[in-house]
Order: sequence, then C-alpha cells, then structure tokens
Amino acid sequence: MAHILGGIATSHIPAIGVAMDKGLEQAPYWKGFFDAYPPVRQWLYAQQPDIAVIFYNDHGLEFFHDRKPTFAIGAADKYENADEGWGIAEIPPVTGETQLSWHIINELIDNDFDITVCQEMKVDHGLTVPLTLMWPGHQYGHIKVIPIAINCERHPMPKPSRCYDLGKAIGEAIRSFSGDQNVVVFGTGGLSHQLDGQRAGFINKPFDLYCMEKIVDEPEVLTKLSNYDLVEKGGSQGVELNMWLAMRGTLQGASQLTELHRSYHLPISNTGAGLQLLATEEAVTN
Amino acid sequence: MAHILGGIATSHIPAIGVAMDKGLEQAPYWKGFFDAYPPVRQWLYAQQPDIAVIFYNDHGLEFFHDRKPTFAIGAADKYENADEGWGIAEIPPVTGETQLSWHIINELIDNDFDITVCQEMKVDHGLTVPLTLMWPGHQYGHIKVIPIAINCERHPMPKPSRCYDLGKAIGEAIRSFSGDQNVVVFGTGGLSHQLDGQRAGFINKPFDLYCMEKIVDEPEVLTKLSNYDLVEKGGSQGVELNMWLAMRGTLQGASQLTELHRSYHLPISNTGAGLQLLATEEAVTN
Amino acid sequence: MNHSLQIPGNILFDGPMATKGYPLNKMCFSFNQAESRAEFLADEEAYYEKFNLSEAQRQVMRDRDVIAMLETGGSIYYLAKFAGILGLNVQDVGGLQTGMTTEEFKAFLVKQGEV
Amino acid sequence: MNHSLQIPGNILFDGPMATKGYPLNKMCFSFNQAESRAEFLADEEAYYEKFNLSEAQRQVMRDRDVIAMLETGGSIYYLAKFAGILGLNVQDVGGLQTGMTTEEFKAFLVKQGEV
Ligand SMILES: [Fe+3]
Ligand SMILES: [Fe+3]
Repeated sequence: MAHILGGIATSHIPAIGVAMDKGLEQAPYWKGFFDAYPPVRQWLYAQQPDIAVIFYNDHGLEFFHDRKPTFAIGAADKYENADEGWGIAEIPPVTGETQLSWHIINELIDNDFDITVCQEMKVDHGLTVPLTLMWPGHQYGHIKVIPIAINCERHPMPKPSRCYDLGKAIGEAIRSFSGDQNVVVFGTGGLSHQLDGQRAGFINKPFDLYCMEKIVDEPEVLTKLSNYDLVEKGGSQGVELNMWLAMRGTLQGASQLTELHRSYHLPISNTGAGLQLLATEEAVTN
Repeated sequence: MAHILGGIATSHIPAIGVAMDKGLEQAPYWKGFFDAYPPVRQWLYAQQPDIAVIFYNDHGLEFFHDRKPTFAIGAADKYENADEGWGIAEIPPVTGETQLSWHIINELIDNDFDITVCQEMKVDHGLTVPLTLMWPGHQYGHIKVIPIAINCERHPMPKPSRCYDLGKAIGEAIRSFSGDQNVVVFGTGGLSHQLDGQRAGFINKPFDLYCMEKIVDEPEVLTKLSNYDLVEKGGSQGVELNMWLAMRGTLQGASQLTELHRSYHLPISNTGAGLQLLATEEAVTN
Repeated sequence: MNHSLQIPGNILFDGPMATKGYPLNKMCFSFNQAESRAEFLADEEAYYEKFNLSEAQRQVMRDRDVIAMLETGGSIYYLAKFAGILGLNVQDVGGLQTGMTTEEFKAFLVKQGEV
Repeated sequence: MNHSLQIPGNILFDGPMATKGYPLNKMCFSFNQAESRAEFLADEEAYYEKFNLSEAQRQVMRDRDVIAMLETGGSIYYLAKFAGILGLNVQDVGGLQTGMTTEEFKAFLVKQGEV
C-alpha cells in the first residue's frame, strides 16, 4: 500500500512566485514570510516523497463558467502552466502520474463523489506557487503531482464538510493502493483575504490563528462552518480554507499526527499567509 | 412550488432523427417504433409543461476526456446543437432556463452532489432526438430545457444508485422552487445495446422488459445493480439505463404514479428501444 | 447555506450574478491570451461588441469602476486579468474599491496584523 | 465495481484505456468539425502525426481494424465519428467487429427480438 507521509498547508499567492523570480526573498517586505519555509523544505528533502497530491483552486486559467466543475482531478502525464493574463513568467511543466490517479478516481466514484476527470489541464499559480516554494528554482520535475481543483470562485461551492470528506475518501484510496509510493498532500491557498467589494483588504488574524489551531486535532469543528461563515469570517477568498480541510481529511485515517511546523505572516499581498506541516507516523523520523 | 407532472423515458438513437428528417416514420422498418409515440405526444400537449428536465449522456460532442464530468447541468438561456461528425442535420437551438437551474444547482451542492455547471454547452442527439420525437418538426422552441448530462462513456461511471439519488435530490429541488411552473422530466437512452467489441449487436429483450416493469413500482431493485451488471446484462451501452433511473428518482417524492404508456420495439439501429410514461397526481387528468 | 443573507461590503458572486456577468467574464477570461489583451488595447469598443457586453457593462468598463463591474456580474478572478492589462495589482484594485490610495490600502493591510 | 472481471467480447473502456487511447480519441474528437474531417481525408498520415498517435495506433487506423482500435484505447463514441468519415453506420461497424456482413448483422439484431 502507498503511504501518506504528511500534509502541508501553504498560501499560494501569485506575488510569491514573482518575488522568487526577482530574488526578493530577503527584502524587508518578504523576509518574514520566506524565512518560515526552510524547515518545511528540509523535512520534504528528508522524506523524498514520490507523489504530491495537491488541492488547489483554479483562478480562471483552466476553467471558465462554460463548464465549471465542483471537484476536478487530473489524470495526465504532464500539466502545462500558462500565461494567466498578468504576465507571470511561465515555468516548466509539472510531472503527472496516472496509475494512482485512476485508482483514486475509481474509489471516489465508488464512494459517490461526482468528480470531473481531466486528462489534460493547465495548472495555475494555485498549484505552481506551492511547488516553487517547496522546490525553489523550479526543481520540482522529479515529483509526480496529482492536482485536485476545488471550486472556490462561484457560489454555490462545495461545503467545508464535503471538502473534508473528499479528503478522507482520497486518503483511504491512497492507503488502499497496491503500490508502495510515498505521498505528501498539499492544501493550498488562504487564509483570510478579500479581493473584491467595499470590504476589500479584510483580513482576520484571530480567525486564521483559530483555524490553524483547530485543524490539528479538531478539524471537525471547522467542517461545521458553512461557506457563508467562511466568507463572513475569512473574507470572500477565505473559502480557500476548503483546500486545507481537504488536505486534513486525507490524514484522518492515518496514525497519530505530529505538528512539525506552524507559522503565520501578514500581509502578503492582501492575505494572511499561513504555513503548517502535519506529519504522520509513516514519515521518516530523523 | 413548481410541479412535476410526470416522467418520460425514451430512446435517443441518432438514426431516429435521420428517419424523421427523411419522413420515413411509416416505412416498414420504422412504423412499429414511431406508432408508439402519438399517445405520449398527446399527453404532453394536454399538460402544456413549461420546463423539461432532460437526463441524457453526451456522446463526445461537448465533452472530451480533457475534462469529463460525472454529472453536468446546464444553466444557460440557450443550447446550441452542432455537427457531431457524421452529418446529422443541425437543428434549431434549444431554449434554456436559468432560475430553476440555479435553484437546482444550489440544492444539489448543498446535498453533496459535486456537479459541473455549464453556462454554455452544446447538446447532442442524446438530448435533441427526444425533443424532436416529442415535438415533431423541431417545434420545441417554446419549452424551456434544463439539460443534465451523465457520464455513460468512460468507466468509472456514477453508480445506478447514485444516478437515482441525483434524481431524487433534483425532484425535491423542483418541488421546493418558489415558482409554479409545470415540469416534465425525461430519461433518455437505452435500453440494451452494445456498439463495440466482438459482442457488438448484443440486445437483451428479457432484461429490458424486466427493467421497464421494475422501474414503475420497484426502482430500488434496479439501483442495486452495478454498472458492471448493466454492461453484462444490457451491453456496454446498457449503462444508459442510468438516465432512466435518474428520471425515476425525481418522481420518488411525488404523489402516486400512474403508468400511462409502456412500449418496446427492437431493433432500432442496434438497440432495444423503450418508451414509457409515468404521470404524477399533479398531471392534468382529462 | 442561506443565500439571502448579505455581508456588508461583499457582493456575493452566485449563480444569478454569473448569469448576468457571463459576457463580461467571458471577455476577461480571454485575457489569458496575450493576443486578446493586445486586441482589447487596440480597440476596446470593438472588443465589447465582440463579446456582446450589455450597455451597462460597457459603461462600467469605460469608467474603470471596479465596484460597478462587480455589480454588473463581474467575477474578481476574471476582472483581475483586466486589472493586469491596466498595470494594476491587487493593492491598487483594493484602493480603487475602498476609496483609499494604494499606499493607504497597504497601510490598512499591515494594520490588521497588529491584533 | 470489480474492475478485474471481464465480460467476453467486451473491451471495457476504463481509466488506463483512456490514458492509452488519449491521442487516438482526441484525433477522433476533432472530427466533430467538418474542416478536420477534410484535413484527415486529404492526408491521413499527417493527421496521425499532428495528434501524435502511437505507431500501433496509426497501424490499426490504416488497417481499419475496429477491434484493434478498441484494444489500443479507442472509445467507441469517438471511433463512431471516424466511421462516419468512411461512410459506415453502426450496423456496418457491428459487422466489421463480429465478422458478419452488414446484412447478416442486421438479421442478427432482428433475431434477438424473437425471444
Ligand atoms: Fe487563491
Ligand atoms: Fe446513447
């Protein structure tokens, strides 16, 4: 069976990628943010995972309203990045994986998750920025990625409880896979922010810290929130917490969790940026 | 609240549309098939429904494997038909509806159905042939259509029980809508057929007659079948029974059902072609 | 989820808004392509016509009025691509919506960390 | 659903088959457009190259071998569009797969009603 080594939650703001391209990690604005990452990178380097399952949301690159999935999962050998409209530098393609993807897809359909399956899809900053953060210099080609996009753009959106349950079903699917790959799971985006409306710029630090506290041992508390609650407490883009909950769901059937990292920094762009690492007992401990 | 007047199940084979375009309804091959339709058309004419919810499967016109939804629902004012590759004549656009569509979409997401929402989509023969059968001469422009596409092409496919549950949730959503429109629901496709493989041409008349019997009062019996069972008993395209089950699901919370029509004719093209009409107590009886 | 509740300063992008905003958002979605951005910059009015924007939508685009764009059905995810054409970042757009200068808006963001 | 079970004469189109067949099916999906059909008919080999078919897939297409097309990952829904180009209907395709003439295949269909 395949092993889940742990879950990592991280912000995915486009400006992060731009800052890295420009080598601004130690500039005053960015230093506090980037200094949180080396311990998580070192953990990943020690673990040498084969596969990364990444929950993210598309921001209007691959999906438009003509056909907007609630949950979309990739099953391709390769995922291209592309110009998103504001001149982010394009980066090397992301390596895909199809065998575990199809296994997860079979299990999800069998458990009544009505996913859209993508054998070709462009991945945007929601997925690529976390990869670049973890493997600087775009050195992520060796890791096989299974992208899972969650609608965080147009209401109605899948409920926090549904996103958590999706994660739980994916975790069970990974643990039932006949291979013995090592898997790490990413929840990307968040935490509180609001880009649109007269309330633009809203950030809720106490709520963000509360979410990072609860997600460790009491994720069910967060799944009782509605998306309306998330918008009210976390801003209109605060619904990106749903990706963190999906990540957390994959760890639910695992052995005991150890929180190896938690940090929070604001503002990055308009956002309260969190970074968190939860390791399972499957992880190498040394 | 909106009212569901009844459900109609019908074959949707492309050759039917071609035969109607050529005026072949009374030709020896076709007469037995087409003679079943006038009573159903007359019922529809008496009922004057405002909206038709149509479960169908896309056969590779709108959806490809790049992004293949399990369940897709339309929310557009208009749906275009298009050339499907073998020269079926294009027909007038299908009229859409957005208010009830969005209400259904909200309710489905709230009930953990992970639908793909389409604000623009091309509809193929799976949807247009039934419309043309019910309103000959392409006189369907007055009826507002909500298309719901179910993956019947690539395994894994949604289970028969899931399709039935989708129908149940849509039925409840329709009955909870604040408008007072009259709705008729279509399940299209089937019954047994197999286009591909050395087993091509397989038809299972006893199984088809069994399905048409059970769907009236014991649909749960059919929902216990797996898609593997449907392929085995009904051929590789026999999974189109899932659209019949979704239709039947919408009637489940309704008052007592009356079966007003049942007929079966084979072969039409490679298929056992069924036609069935189940009316609710909301239907006009005269 | 109760869709009738309103959060002050928040324009919920839901189904009916997505119906109203479809031409506007489809136009902005096209800005993923550099050629489309160039075509827009060369002749805005022709581009509005090409995507069949409503007259109200054309006017709010001409006015560069972000709040009004949201009210005519714009989704911030696609509008952000339009902002990119104008060389505006999300802090600039935040300032435009809140009546602050970009510097005031940035200071407002920082202040929310002092809790 | 147990995916390991096989039904005789049935080539189950599942995920791994969809992975294998992707270029072939993508090519056939393009046949929804009349221009694509014309382009294929004008130069089949160039069209295989354009969609990056495997050598095995090119050969089964050249051979017009429907069963082999299915075995290299073809989905019947897209292959039907290819059959359309060749002027074949689903009874012709049924005959090709079962070793019958079209007339024999049609008679076989009729006979299944005599139960
Ligand atoms: Fe985001
Ligand atoms: Fe069909």
